Amino acid sequence: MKKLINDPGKTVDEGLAGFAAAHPDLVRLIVDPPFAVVRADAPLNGKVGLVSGGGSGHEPLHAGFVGHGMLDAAVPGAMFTSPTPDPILEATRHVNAGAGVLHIVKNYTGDVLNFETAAELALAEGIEVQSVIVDDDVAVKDSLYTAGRRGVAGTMLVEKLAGAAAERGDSLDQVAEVARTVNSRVRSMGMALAPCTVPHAGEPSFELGEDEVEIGIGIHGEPGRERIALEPADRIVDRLIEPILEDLPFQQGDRVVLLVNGMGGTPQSELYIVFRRAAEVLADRGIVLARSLVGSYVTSLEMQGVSITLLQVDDDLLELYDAPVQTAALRWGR
Amino acid sequence: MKKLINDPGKTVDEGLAGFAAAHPDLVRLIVDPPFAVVRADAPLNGKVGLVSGGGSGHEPLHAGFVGHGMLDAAVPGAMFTSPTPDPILEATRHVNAGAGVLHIVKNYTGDVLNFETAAELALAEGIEVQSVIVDDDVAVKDSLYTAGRRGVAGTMLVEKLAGAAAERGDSLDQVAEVARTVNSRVRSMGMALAPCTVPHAGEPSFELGEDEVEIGIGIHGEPGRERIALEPADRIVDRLIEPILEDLPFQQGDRVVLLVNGMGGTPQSELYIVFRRAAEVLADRGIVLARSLVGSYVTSLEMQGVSITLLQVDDDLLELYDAPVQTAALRWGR
Amino acid sequence: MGPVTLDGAWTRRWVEAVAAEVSRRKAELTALDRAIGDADHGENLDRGFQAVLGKLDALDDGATPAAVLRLVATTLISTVGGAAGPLYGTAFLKASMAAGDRDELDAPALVEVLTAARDGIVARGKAESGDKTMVDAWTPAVEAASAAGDDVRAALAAAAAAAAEGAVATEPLVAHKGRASYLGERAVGHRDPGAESTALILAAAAETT
Amino acid sequence: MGPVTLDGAWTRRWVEAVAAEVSRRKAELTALDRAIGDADHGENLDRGFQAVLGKLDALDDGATPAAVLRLVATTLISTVGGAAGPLYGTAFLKASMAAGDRDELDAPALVEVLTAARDGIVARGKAESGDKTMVDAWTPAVEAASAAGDDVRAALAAAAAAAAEGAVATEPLVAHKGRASYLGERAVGHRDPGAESTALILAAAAETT
Ligand SMILES: Nc1ncnc2c1ncn2[C@@H]1O[C@H](COP(=O)(O)OP(=O)(O)O)[C@@H](O)[C@H]1O
Ligand SMILES: Nc1ncnc2c1ncn2[C@@H]1O[C@H](COP(=O)(O)OP(=O)(O)O)[C@@H](O)[C@H]1O
Ligand SMILES: [Mg+2]
Ligand SMILES: [Mg+2]
Ligand SMILES: [Mg+2]
Ligand SMILES: [Mg+2]
Repeated sequence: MKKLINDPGKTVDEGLAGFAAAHPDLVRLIVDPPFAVVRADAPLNGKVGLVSGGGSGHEPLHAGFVGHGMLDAAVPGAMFTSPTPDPILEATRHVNAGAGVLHIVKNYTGDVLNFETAAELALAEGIEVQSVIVDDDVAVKDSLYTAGRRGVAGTMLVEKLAGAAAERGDSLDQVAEVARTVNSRVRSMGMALAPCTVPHAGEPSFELGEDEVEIGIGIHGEPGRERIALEPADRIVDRLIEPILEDLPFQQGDRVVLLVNGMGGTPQSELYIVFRRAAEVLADRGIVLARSLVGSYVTSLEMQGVSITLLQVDDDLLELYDAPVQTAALRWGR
Repeated sequence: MKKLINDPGKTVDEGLAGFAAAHPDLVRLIVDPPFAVVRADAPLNGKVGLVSGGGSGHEPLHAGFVGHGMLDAAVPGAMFTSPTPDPILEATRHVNAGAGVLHIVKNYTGDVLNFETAAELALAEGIEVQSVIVDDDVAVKDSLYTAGRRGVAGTMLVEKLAGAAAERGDSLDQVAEVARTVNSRVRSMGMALAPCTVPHAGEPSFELGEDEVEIGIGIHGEPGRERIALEPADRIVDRLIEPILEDLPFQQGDRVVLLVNGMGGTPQSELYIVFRRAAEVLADRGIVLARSLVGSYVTSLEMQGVSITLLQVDDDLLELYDAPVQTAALRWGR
Repeated sequence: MGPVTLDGAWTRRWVEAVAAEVSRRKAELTALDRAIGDADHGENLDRGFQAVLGKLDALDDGATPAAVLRLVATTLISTVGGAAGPLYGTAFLKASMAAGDRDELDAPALVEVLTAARDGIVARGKAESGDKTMVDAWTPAVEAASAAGDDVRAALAAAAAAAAEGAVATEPLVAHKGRASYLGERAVGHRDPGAESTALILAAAAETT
Repeated sequence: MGPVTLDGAWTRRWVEAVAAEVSRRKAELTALDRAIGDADHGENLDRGFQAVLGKLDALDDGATPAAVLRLVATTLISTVGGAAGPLYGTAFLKASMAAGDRDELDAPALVEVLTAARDGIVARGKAESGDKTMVDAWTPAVEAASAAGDDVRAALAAAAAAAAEGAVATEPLVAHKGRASYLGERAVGHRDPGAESTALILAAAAETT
């Protein structure tokens, strides 16, 4: 394991300290209890507060999305481990400006349970909290026989659009409604060429043969849906996008935001090769590419791989997508 | 070699096709002769045109920096191979709006020679061209006995500030002067934990033992200054930043832009761990952190590693740094 | 071995033994989680129980079993995170509530406490028996303890043995809860890490004198 | 072997032979470049000479040596890129200019052509002998050809042998130009890829009948 770290047990803390030092205009760090990243100007009078969080190792998610037009606070847990209720509660207090707080929670047992506890504690203090669970990953069957779909790259679109709604002054109910609407219209699927290594574990989360790739990978280094022999990028894109298209389903004439997301260790040129094919498939189906986003936004440390996300949009959602955002990892319009 | 590609010989073309498809609002692709990426609204009447380029594999450099406030065109060569004069000339023609064109050239023999030829051909057509060579890499001794310092991550700062100067209406002489000033005040040094693999080569550019790192790496997978045993991140940062500080030299009271740049396969959390230490060293020296930039901007495919860049700024340069920029990879202020 | 009294001091020794065992077997638990989860279970529990160790000293010498259990609960909740943090946290919290103000636990009280812990996990995590989770170690343990009669030592031994068997018995299962459920058939052949840590916790109880 | 006439047809056969050899030894050239450069020299030249092959057909049957050399020059310039593209491009361009309108090259003309090529490379790249570049193959080749007397075949053979030796002789050197110069002492022990490709080009000339 070769990493640019000091003490494997301190990677999260030191990374956050660096993040806060690099972006004092955007965020401040709450270190007691460790850790939450809060928007520098929070709480904003009358504005609904948006809190998300989850295991670390998915950067820039979530801290990179704290700022104007997106999150008010991000609560990072240990590497790939959801945070405990204490910092979630503390972040909730910090961003509560009287208009209530929305928790955006990726659908993992740990995240759901810890946010649930924090929300109960916040309610007990008189803070109005609503929670939205994001579960966009079509790789997992959503049935009684699983923990349900995971929240993956679609989470950043939920955060972006709900953040824009909060920024324009929507009420907690309205912001939560936007978040739920986005979640209901967003679908993702990912794959990995090579695993990542969690610092404290010291060895890769899974093994892949020289010619194998993992289809339907999660973002926690957990194994995916199936392991297949390496194929050309276009063929892999087809394997990812077909289940996405079928699921909603996305149909001719639909307008979509296409997000091609790198898992952390994938060169940008490969992301654009993937984008090219995905856009081609959409064009073939008569689906309209309304907006494009390509980058490593929801990652698994240095994992090599990619995920594809489609969000079906109408004029309202597009307006929220286009609204100004000013965060460390996503910025436009100001 | 596992990559998200189709044909190893087509990675550059397909990546560019994807890039153009993702950013039609920012750029268009000139495909004959292949390839140049040109600002969608070029040529802009009366504005100096900025052209840069070089071997592919360093994305988002340069195509990701084409747009308002930065480059007017980027000319990508084959993987890690500088482009030939034809597309450079073609790009120069496309962005010439009567105010002349600036070539921003990283200091590699191939880049210098090919841009030189293109500039001569452009001059012969009556296009006024000036060239600025960027050579910010302190890992290489600048002497009669080397090809001179390489142009590395500092290049993006030259492009940003010169781009802002061009956008505000500076003349060719003035824009070139800004570029030269930035180059004279910017210094970088990088390192690698793990090499990258050029698609057509099929094997890593160099070998590193399980506990070795390469200090003073270039961005073309060429070996660096020395190979040492892996050390804690803070110690590695010290090894990179000391030669940078001594070189200019940077002194107490100086204001700087600190760029921590990932080489492509490095997780963002590690970049921020590096940033944390670099900021600490600056604070210890009484050097003022005026602006921070952290991300994978000047890369070597999926190489794991980092580079540190310092730019000494005054009010003028800071104004140029802060000026609005709207490109695929760098965006603020609009 | 002599007769055991499950008083506050015993509870504390047990918790210390758990912390020591988790520390010793951290890598093993994480390896189980690597196979069908996300490779952090040992790390998570170790972080939690080390924190518990750090707080035990602050407890009164005469603390009741419930007080010790409550300290474990709140500490796990605030330090473990992930799925195991709230689940074990709830288990110890409900156990503490079931222990009430008793100074020591006899066999029927132990069964009440174990039952409350298991019910707490089920209430939070909604897993059923056979879903390949820690519940598959807890439920056989509760049943074995109830069937063991009035000897609290025998009840502990029975619970530990049943939990160990329950953990092994998760191996052939497909998971329906937690991360392993994403794997479908690919989870078959691997032991559930949470069931194994439950077996560890109850084995430590049986061995604590 | 019979007497060779270095006419346009010969020039064309030579260029075809170079293309074939570069293709065959592409990986080897790239491996040399991997050691002290950026692992693309074989790839770069192959791209260029394949492009040349594609354009040769368009040439007149009666094309002079200069016409063939000019075609090689412009094609390499517009397809190779990197350092080798402009350097070899200039070499072939200057060679073509030196060949002038001759229908065939005798020994003195060959020496003029080789000298012009070498001088072109030096003018563009500013490398001196001993800088560990392709110049270290070209310069001995030019000298050996001049010393070989009036037999054009002997001149070619001498040039090829000297270039090959020159390439080998780059191995102990520290580089002062090109990417290898970044390496300092670490370049010692490795052959310069451009010197090796020059040896290849001249060997192909000696073998072309
Ligand atoms: N819904 C659930 N009910 C009961 N136990 C569960 C549930 N989900 C997960 N678990 C248990 O939690 C264990 C995983 O814990 P841990 O690895 O610490 O958390 P995470 O899965 O968040 O990384 C699993 O092995 C399983 O025994
Ligand atoms: N300044 C120079 N003068 C002469 N030859 C040079 C010079 N710089 C580089 N070369 C030659 O070019 C070769 C490298 O070519 P190539 O790998 O194709 O280009 P690049 O270095 O741009 O990747 C070197 O091996 C060397 O022989
Ligand atoms: Mg976890
Ligand atoms: Mg090259
Ligand atoms: Mg786990
Ligand atoms: Mg090379």
